[in-house]
Amino acid sequence: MAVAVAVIGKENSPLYVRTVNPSSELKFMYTIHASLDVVEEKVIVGKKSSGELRELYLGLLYPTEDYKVYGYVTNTRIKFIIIVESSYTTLRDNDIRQMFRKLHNAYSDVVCNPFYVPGDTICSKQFESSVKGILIQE
Amino acid sequence: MEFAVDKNVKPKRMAILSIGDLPSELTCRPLAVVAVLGLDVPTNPVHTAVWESFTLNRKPDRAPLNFKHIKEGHEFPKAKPKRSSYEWHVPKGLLKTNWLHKHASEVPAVAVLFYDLDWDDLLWNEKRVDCANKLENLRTNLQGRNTKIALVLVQRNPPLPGGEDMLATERAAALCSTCELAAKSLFVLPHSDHLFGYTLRLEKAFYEFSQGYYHHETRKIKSHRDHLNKTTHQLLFVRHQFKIGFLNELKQDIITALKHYKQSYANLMEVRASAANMLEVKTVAGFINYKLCRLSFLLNTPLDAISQFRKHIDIFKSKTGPAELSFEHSSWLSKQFSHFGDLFDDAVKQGLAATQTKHPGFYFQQAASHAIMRKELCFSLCQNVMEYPSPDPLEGVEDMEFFGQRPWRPGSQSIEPPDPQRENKGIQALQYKEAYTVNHSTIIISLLSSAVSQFKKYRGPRMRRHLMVQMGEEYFYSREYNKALALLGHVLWDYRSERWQYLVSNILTTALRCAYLSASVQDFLTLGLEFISNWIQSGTEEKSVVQNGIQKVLEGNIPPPPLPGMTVDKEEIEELWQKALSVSNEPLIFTVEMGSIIPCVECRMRFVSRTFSADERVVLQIHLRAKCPQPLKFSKLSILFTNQHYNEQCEISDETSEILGEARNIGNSTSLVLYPQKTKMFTFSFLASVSDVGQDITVSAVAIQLGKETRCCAILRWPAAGNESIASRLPWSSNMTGLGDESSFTQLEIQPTTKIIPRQPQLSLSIEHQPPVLMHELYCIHVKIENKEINSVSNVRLLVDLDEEAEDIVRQHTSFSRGEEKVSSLPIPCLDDVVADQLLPGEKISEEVFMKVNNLGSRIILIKVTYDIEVEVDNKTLLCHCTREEKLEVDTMEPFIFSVNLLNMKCESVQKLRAEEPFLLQVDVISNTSLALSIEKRMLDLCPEVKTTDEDVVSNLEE
Amino acid sequence: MSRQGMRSTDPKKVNSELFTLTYGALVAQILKDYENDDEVNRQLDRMGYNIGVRLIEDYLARTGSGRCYDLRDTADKLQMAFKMYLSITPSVTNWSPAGDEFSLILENNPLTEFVELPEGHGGLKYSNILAGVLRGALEMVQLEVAAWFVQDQLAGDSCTELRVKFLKRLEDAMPVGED
Amino acid sequence: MIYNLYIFDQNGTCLYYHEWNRKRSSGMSNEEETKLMYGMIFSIKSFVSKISPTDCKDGFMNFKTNKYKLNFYETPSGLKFIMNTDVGATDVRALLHEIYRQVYVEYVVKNPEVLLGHSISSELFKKKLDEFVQSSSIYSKVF
Amino acid sequence: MADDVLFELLHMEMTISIFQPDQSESKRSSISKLEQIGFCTGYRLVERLTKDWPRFKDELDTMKFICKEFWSCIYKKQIDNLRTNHQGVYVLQDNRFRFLTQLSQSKQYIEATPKYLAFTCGVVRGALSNLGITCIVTAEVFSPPTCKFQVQVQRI
Amino acid sequence: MAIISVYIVSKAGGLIYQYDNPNSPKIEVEKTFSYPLEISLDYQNKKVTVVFGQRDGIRVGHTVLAVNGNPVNGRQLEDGQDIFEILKNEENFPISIKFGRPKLNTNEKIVLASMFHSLFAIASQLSPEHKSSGIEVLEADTFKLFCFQTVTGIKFMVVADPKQAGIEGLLRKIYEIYSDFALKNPFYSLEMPIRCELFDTNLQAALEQAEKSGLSNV
Repeated sequence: MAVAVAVIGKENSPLYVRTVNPSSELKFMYTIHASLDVVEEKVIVGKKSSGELRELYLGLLYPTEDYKVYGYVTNTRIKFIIIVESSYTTLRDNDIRQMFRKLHNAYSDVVCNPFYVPGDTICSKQFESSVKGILIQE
Repeated sequence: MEFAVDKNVKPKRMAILSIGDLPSELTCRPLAVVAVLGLDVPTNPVHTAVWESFTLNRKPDRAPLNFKHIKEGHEFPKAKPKRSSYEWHVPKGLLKTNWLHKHASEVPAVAVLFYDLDWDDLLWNEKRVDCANKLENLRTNLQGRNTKIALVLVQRNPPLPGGEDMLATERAAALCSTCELAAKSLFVLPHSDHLFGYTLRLEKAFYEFSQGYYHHETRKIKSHRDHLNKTTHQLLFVRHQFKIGFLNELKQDIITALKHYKQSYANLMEVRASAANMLEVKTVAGFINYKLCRLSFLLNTPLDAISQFRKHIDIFKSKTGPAELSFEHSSWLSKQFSHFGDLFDDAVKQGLAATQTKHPGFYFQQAASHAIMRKELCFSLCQNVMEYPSPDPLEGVEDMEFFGQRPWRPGSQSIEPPDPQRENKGIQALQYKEAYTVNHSTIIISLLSSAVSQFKKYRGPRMRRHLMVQMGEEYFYSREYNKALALLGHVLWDYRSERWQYLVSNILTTALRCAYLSASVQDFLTLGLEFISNWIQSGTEEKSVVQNGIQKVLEGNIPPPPLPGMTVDKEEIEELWQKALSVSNEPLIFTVEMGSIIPCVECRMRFVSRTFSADERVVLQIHLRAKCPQPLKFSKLSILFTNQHYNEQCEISDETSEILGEARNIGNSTSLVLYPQKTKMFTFSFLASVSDVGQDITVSAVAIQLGKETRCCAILRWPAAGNESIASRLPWSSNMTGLGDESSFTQLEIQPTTKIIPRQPQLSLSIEHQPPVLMHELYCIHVKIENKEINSVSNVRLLVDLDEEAEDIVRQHTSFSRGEEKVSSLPIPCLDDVVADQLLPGEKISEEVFMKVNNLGSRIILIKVTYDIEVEVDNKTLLCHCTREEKLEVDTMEPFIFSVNLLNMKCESVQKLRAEEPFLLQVDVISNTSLALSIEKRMLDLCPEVKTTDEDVVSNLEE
Repeated sequence: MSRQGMRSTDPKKVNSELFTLTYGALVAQILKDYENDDEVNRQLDRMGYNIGVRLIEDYLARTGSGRCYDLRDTADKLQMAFKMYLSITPSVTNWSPAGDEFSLILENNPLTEFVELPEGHGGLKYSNILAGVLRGALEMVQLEVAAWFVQDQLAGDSCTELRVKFLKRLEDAMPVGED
Repeated sequence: MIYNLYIFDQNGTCLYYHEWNRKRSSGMSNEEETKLMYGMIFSIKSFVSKISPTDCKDGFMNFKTNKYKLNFYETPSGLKFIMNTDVGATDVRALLHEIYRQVYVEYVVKNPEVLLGHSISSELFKKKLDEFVQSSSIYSKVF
Repeated sequence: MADDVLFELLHMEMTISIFQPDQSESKRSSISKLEQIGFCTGYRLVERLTKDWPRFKDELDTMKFICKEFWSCIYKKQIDNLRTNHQGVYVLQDNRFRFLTQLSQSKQYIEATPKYLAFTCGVVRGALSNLGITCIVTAEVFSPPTCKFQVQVQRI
Repeated sequence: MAIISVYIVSKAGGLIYQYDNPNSPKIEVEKTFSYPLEISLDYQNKKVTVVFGQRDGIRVGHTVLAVNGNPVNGRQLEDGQDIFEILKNEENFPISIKFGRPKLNTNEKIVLASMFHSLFAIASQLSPEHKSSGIEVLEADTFKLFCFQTVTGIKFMVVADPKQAGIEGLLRKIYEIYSDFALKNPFYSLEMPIRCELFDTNLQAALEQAEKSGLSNV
């Protein structure tokens, strides 16, 4: 399961970031932010090519020593970033896809709340709880 | 590149390697060693030439050889007596410290004696013997080595074409026999103009020899194999494979080398790593890994290199070694990464293509983060080590026999724990060194900066920024505050613009600390002002402290430490601030562009109307909204207009609580204080200058001033354009943010420009005329002007002209004239006269304007009255120029038409006339207009053929 | 993934989302215009009423059901209407002893599918349009009723309860000049 | 054969009147006529409900004279559709129900520009109604 | 599944009541209000609709999506004709626009039509804006129920 | 019973004869209620009428005939108690109320007759065809009303079961009976209510005859 989950806005501002333990939040923030470099790159490439690369799931962005960073970009240019521990080897690519799927659903529900102003940081209970499901419980 | 000889001359004694470092012999490219004897350099010019032809500009295309100039009486390292059996031999370590150096640069593969001797030398026999002796000495000197020996005769005259020279062949043979030298080891080098050509040929030959030598050497080592057993000689398995690998490198056989290094590494993995030998194993593993990766890159198989490295790291990541020295482990890891990074980078320089996600940067970054870890460990482990133990447990560290062994227990391979006493001393020593001799920050920073340059290269701007932040923080630790500030300030912008609240807050905090600790007033204020904005994630407490700090500084006092938990040397800081704030300094005044930081005060400016008339006050509202925890006091509010002239009219400063200029403040109080989360409005109103009538007035910026010009003040400046601050920018159409208290403020639309329109004229203008206009007639237009103003007006001008749109043809045929000049004046295309210098209130004048039109069709006539008037606007007289205009459209027509008929005397109309026969000429004039026309004058002029019958012709109109 | 992705998702379902979202946007807009919750509730009820008076005709035309002379009958028809238009079946309960008052309980209210009320709008009866619709529709079949929400899941209640009270029966208008 | 059609709402406002093969005019203004018609229907309804031996459901359905037949259909919402046909016409109420369902609901109720309770001016409604009526079997049939 | 009638009536009521004469707002502002409501709806709706959708190739690809899937989910039919000048102007023609079919098939009420298009203009603008295309959407009706929507992409 | 009632209306629209089939069933329901009453009542044209909440046989339009056995007069019991008062008061429950479909009294019948008289006229006035008669047949879901007007303008009306056939014949027959036994009766004066044995008896016979034959040929 994930150790950090983030939703990044169209203009690359963070809409939502959760990490398993607050102590490591800053570190993950930087990792997430930096991973946007790769996201942008991949999207540009994806647009040009067809088929596989056009899918929303970007796959592994890059591995750090202890973590794997995965990315996903919606058609509305919202980025999702999920970080898992490298040690957590049982995780299959499909599991990651599932997490993103779940996240995307939750996000679009948030957007559909008439009182949510897109671009604002997300503070929705429903969303919160579905993210909990993605993160490791400690 | 390691080609030049003298570079390779290493001191016998090993340089001390700190954990993870690599000996230079390992990192440089191994080249076969060729010892050169008998050359007298530099005294003998010929010899010098020869030597240089070998050693200078050795391009890659030349044979990979390392020439060493050996002087008379040089001792080559003695070969160890051949061990007959390994039975009782227990190796004391993995890799001897001297071995590499020995074989990389001391033990020659080929030894070449240069000797000046021509075939027809007069002293041929003597020299032959002498030469033989020299060779003999050389042989003895190389006792027990298989170094190939060669003799080169340096000759003056060029050889005759092959075989011709009987003497040469005969004497060569003789010489070989005397010197016990195989013919193929004897060479002649005529130092003619073809010297270089000969040199190349010789090199080739030497290279051949070296190949043979190293081949033989490897065989020799291989041969030991069968004497070894797994239990006692495990270490030798590693060592031997390593040696073979290295020798193969000297032999330039990289593939084989790689094979053996792999084997060596594999063997090493079988060595049981205990606390005792952990360091040694890691050190050697580091060496071999380095070689493996290096060669893989050389063979252009980068992925092998990468995976080998990963393997290497994964194996050893957890092998921390003794807890008290865990910083050693971090250091080692850090080194591993940085070495690999270097290798990778070299490979790239050699043309390897790296990608955004696979490039050296990541390894430098890791190296850095391990280095940081090392620093932290050091901090936690070594801080209470006060003095260096004696006797020095690290005694003799510089000439250890084996790599990676502890000086206080060299060669001990025993598993059972060593004497704890010495161990502790040793550890203490190492900790002491770590704590007091290592400059962690420089290590970290240099690693980070190399990572930065990599990420810059491979499109990783954000990662780069992150690294720069880390650098900044490192500078902060190493108290290089200005560098830190420079870096952080630089990156802060990008984080702001992407609105990473959390990160901005974090960076800002560090920066603020730097600013405080370095007593940099401007930075402290600028950063502080940003820090106290409610957008920044930090406690209200802290923000309040900072805000008070700002206030203090502005008043010239020393601020309190901005953030809790700052360990500061109070006196030192205070001293710094004293200096920074001392009255003697130039007053410090600087501007903060609120548009480009997270604002602690937001500003909206708007003219209440899009237009103002010249005689009314222009009203401008400034809304300020504080987002800081404490009330914010400022000393001046000023508006900057594109037309400077208004600036001083719109200024509030605290000296004059009633406001400068005519600015009236409608805001609840005149005090220049903003209260948290409250919007405060200041209203300015002023009269536009006459010159601006018809122009726009535009606010270019609004500024408030904190502090006093006399000492130190910050000017917060909001540009009128792009005022939207980063924090309030949303991808959503602004009016979507309908909810919450924010709305009222954010919904205020910014209106920085207004237009000044002329004053409404009170003077009345009425026009009387009777259409239609007849062609050629002087058409009279009565213009009545009445002054309905309360005051008298001056300089009343009347302007009569055609409408702008009128075509030229119409203009050409239209002209105007005025009043009495009716008759005299020659008409002019348009009128513009002063009709009255002054008109008293209620006074009327009426003007007659005449228009003459010479063609048909309708036209629009523009009648305009302009005048000046002095109006009283709140007890200030102001000269206004007013205009009142009317348009009238008129049609022009032919006044009359006339027709002529011929009649005979019976008044019947006829077509033909006969000569001499009288006839009547009937002229009918038909008026074309509704108006009565009076015919002033008529005449009939006939052509000479026709005369009138009766003497005076009278029109019956006359009666 | 392929362009077929879409066709798999049921258009009708989306359609309901469309409805839900449109309604949401409307409420948000009204809230922006009037700010005060009670006024918003009033507006929603008013709009509901206008929808009701038209919707009833569609209902009658499609179901062919006749007038009802008993409130229980009315309740059943309402239930049916909910099924028909919102594809939910509210339960009918809490009858008053005089049988002139009852509640419709909505377990899941499609209108509020994604809604989370903003801070400080506790007074907002988000689904109040439904009350209006009921009122309008029933008035057209000669039933004057009062309808109001007594519980709302959005406000944290366990369910959403819409209360309906029979007020009086309306008669056809007399033709002018008759009696 | 169909002569004409009246549509009243529950307040007696005549929403729509249209005639096809009407032979004779009542000789009064359209307004008076519709007033009178509504009046008649109203009284017939109460007459029927009183004189009926048992409680009636639909109540009044139609009446015949020797020349024509007046057919009456009322929706629960009090809309009254009155169609005069020839004496032999049958199932006219069914037709009226369809007019309500397919024409009125579609083109009046669902047309925001048509205010309920006011006379219907929508050309589209007129068109659709006309098409609908003329396509019915009753329209052409003559006895 | 909510019934279409409900949606139609909601749209109808929304349009009418925002246009109430007694409300002080000018015609324009009420139009823009409807447009705004549409904007929010479209913006949010498209978020859901594109969930299972591969990344769009380009603007035209996006437009096609709007004309096909997006349109049919709102209006139960696709756009009948899409034209573009390849300089960011697209014309979407619907020959039986749902909000007009029951309104009129002649010039009658023609002056009333704009308000029944405002919402949809907003919906399209919203959807596109969320898909990263900022544009102005206007609509015109010559002969109901045919209706043309013009999308004018704004290149920044 | 197929023929429910017969009306004869004079030229001027006065009811001159009326006959109700005696064995047409009474519609009455008596039921005991507990507080509060789930039926909403209203006082309409001098009767306490059910306006809403019809259930088990008690239908909207029915009136309260008796409360606990004592018959109702207007909105009061004979002892003068107001019904609405009674029903307000919980003590009076459980209470038994008899509801029923209101029977027409003579007065109402006269009103109805004249009402139809004018309807008859309006019907022809509003006719889309030339020279149309007045209403000849009026159809409701519960009955059919047949009307035959003589040249002299007297209307004979029969209210019958919708399934009942041969009413036209019956009307002629009644007309004969009328002319034979009413007109020819010296004591009978026109426009006046018909009161003579023979007429009654013959009408009786005709009705019975008609019912039989009518039903037989249904």
